[in-house]
Amino acid sequence: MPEKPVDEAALRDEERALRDRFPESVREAAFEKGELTVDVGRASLLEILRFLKFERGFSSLTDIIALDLLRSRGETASRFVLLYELTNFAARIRLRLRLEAGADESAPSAVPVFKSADWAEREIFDMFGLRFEGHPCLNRIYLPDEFEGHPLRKDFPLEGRGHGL
Amino acid sequence: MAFKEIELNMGPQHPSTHGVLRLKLAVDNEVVLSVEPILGYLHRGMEKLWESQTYTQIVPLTDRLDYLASLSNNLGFVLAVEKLAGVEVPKRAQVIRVVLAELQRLASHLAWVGFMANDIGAMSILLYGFEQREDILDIFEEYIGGRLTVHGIRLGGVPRDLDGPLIARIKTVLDAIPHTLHDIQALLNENRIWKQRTVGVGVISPAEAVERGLTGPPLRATGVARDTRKDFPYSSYDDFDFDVPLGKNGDVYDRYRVRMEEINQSIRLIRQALEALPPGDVRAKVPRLFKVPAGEVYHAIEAPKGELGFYIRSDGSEKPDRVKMRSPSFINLQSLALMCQGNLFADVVGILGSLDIVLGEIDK
Amino acid sequence: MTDGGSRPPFLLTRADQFITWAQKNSLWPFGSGLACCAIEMIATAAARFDIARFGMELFRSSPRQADLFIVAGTVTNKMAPIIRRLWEQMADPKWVVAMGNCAVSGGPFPTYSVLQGVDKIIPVDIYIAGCPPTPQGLLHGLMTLQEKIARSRPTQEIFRTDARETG
Amino acid sequence: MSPFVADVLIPAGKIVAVILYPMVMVIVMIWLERRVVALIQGRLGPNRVGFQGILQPFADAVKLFFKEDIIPRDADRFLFAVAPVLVMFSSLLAFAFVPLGEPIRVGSYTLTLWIAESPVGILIILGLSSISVFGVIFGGWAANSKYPLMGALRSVVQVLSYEIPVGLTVLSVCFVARSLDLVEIVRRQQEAGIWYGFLLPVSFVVFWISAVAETNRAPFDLPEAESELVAGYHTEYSGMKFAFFYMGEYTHMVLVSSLVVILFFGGWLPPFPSVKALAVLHKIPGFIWYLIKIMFFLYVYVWIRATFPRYRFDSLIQLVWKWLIPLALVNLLVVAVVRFLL
Repeated sequence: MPEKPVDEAALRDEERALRDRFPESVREAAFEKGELTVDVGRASLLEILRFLKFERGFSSLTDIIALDLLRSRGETASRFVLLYELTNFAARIRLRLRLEAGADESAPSAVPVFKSADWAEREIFDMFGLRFEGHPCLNRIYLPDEFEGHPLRKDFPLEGRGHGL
Repeated sequence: MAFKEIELNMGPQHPSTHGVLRLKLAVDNEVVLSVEPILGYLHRGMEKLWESQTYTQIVPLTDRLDYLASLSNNLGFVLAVEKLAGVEVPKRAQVIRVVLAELQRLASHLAWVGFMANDIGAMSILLYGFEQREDILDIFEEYIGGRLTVHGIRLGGVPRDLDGPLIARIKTVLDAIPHTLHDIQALLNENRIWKQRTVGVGVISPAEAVERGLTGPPLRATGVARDTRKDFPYSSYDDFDFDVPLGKNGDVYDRYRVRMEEINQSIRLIRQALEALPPGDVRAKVPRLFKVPAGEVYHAIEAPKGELGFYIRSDGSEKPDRVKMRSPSFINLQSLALMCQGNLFADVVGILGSLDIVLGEIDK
Repeated sequence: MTDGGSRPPFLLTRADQFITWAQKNSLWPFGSGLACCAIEMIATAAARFDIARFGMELFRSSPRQADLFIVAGTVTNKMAPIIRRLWEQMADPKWVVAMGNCAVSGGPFPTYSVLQGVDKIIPVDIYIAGCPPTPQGLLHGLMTLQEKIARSRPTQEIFRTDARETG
Repeated sequence: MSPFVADVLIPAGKIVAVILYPMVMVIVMIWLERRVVALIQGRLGPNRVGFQGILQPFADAVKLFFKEDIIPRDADRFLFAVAPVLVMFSSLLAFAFVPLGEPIRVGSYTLTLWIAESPVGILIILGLSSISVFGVIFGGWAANSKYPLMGALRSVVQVLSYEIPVGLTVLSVCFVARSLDLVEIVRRQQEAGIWYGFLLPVSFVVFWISAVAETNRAPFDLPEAESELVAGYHTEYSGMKFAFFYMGEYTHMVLVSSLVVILFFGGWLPPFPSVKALAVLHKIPGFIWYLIKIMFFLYVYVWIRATFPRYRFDSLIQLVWKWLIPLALVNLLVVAVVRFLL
């Protein structure tokens, strides 16, 4: 229910700029419900984030979201997906980058580009068990260190595995 | 003095960590060397729980996130679901939502100034703020029955229309708030002790604030004009005329002034909204077992604490596949360590208070 | 209290009345907020409801000086050992009020990280339902606690005139 | 009057009275504080126990008496036990030197309203009240815990710093009165026809601010700053030991208020002691005037507490070293020169 028509042209511009700059890394781009999601390769994630931040005005990394696609993909090695929500406040547009965490369940840390990624990545490590290479201090943020398992994985039961008292 | 560096543990049970936050401090003769927040003492597994609930069931659970502003949580979640499902909300409901969300902002800020002043040692302000807040909670109670966890915004609209007596009551409360605000500001604004404790304390530069994802009043206190209500208008906020108060120095005092001015702006907004209530229904037809079409969406609103975003991914069933909340307190708290460095131990309490954190939405 | 046995001596009964009168009128709560209910607890202490009328406004921040532990909010597994420790730090006689559904039974959070009721780790005197309970609800719970204290026999702790010894 | 009555009974009675009088004042003060703060905050305050809640402090005291007495395992047991006693009795002992009024003639016997009169009474009182800081540091140190230790350290720095302006301003009063005897100081105010508070306003203001700071009360209540240090130096104390700290603080407040009244507001003298038209005020016993004045200053204590935020430690120390001490010194110099010339 977007009250204001989203500036689709502006988003398409961003997509084009990304494709021009990173022809190999940018794969698909989906425009849905007024939001643009761009699939990127992990090798150039930091480059893309830097490009968006310093040259395209996406000054804020609003959030990092992890998904466990166990239900649709099954027990494959690459069931985790990371989404990076970026906001350009000057142009008033949002952009979402989509990154496959891959078989080794890890991703490059975005902290060198956006300091706000720090706790968001720790949270994903805690909840999903994905590792971020280059993160300054990757440890559990919510659960105690001795907790076993990662609750937001789809195969983790809601009531836990009896690690309580 | 006898000791050099000592390590102090503040919390998780400490009078002024606003809940069960734990801070690990390294202190050298009362000067703070480092602060490390340790979270998770209120981690309730909300996001996991939501995956097993229907959309309708999740709305009351969002009340328990930022429990000082439950209606804002409702609004954020409901708007995201509606965006995903393409529900058209009647105009009257949109305006009533503005009224409710702004009343909630008033309540949240009034409680905040009380907690903040209490942390700095001015205990009466807490009572004045809470007394005024009670009047707002009375409106919620009359509207839908809840005081704290209101559940006053539902999928597709609002549960009840605003009727004449209730509107009159809201207007009476709106008339009273500026008096309370004046009392509070008379006690604090030019108070020398208050200024000593807040001016130039916990400073963060605009660049650092943006870099660390700060939102809400702490960001606006640095002079960066960002307000989701203006930048990405929702629920017909763009129909109304209001200002975004800004600070200059990004210190605790400016955060206080920004919030106080926001109270005035919210009053202005509610008055306009009450005048401009369009006729019509207050709720679109939404089935109780609401099957949301598959897809993903991110929607953010301006909660009293900052940008509150919900990412929802649906697989087409009546339960979401994943809900991720961007809680403003969580992201704002990241900047605490930077703000505290080099300040005195006594100021940690004030700086923490000035961020307006609620553990419910930090730990989720 | 005495089941079928002899009644406690008159003097001890008077002493009991005197001590419980003081105890029930001077319940200093431990200022411990955990979650949503803490806000309602503060609202109860604020001007509208004013817990001070019962002499309970002295929220102690040190557990040593408190008599009453209002467990106001969700107790998580991570927090549970701390709650237990704080309770152990309190000086006897002490009372515990489980405020809100979370503290009573885990409330709406049957999840991996939430303790399903604070009575699993500490003994609870009064349970108050609600999510969160209104200030009126909390006050009612506290007044019920006062009645419970008035029925207690503290001198029996000292002199053991009760049949409890055998039982 | 038999020697037994004059030498044993009356002094014994006076000793009991001098212990009871501050105690009653403390209990009234605790009740008053809770009610007045409540009124300022738009609440009611304790009103259930006894008439208007007047029995509330008794209930608290009885309850604390029956509380378990916890000594932390790692604490220094002796100092831990001694500390609250020091705090309580140092200020209680000082009351032996606080006169309550002019001597009363009962037949041939002159009943003095003080236990001990000393030509250097004010010095003894200041000395005794300083002992309480030892109680605070013993308590904070003996508990073997971080927050109490920080509270105790703050308290020592604060109390020692604020003793200096207190001493300097008291000295200025003594210069004017040419006496260190409290009874004498009041009599001189009667002779002068003006309370010294109006004659030496700077001394009074500096003394009052420093005295509030010395009693660790808001806005200078840093040693027990709740939002920072949990409960400060008495965090680990429970039961009667805590009650001693609690009551010691209030006893100290009553003592300081008595001193302010004696030094600056004419003790038991009625207002305008030299104005003939107001001679009717002399009909009211001096002791009543004295109590009214003390209550006024106790009320100011509460009023300040309910109004102001708390100082931060560095600005607290700056206040005393950069403002109060220089001000007190200059004031003393001016008073001394003027007194010498007159």
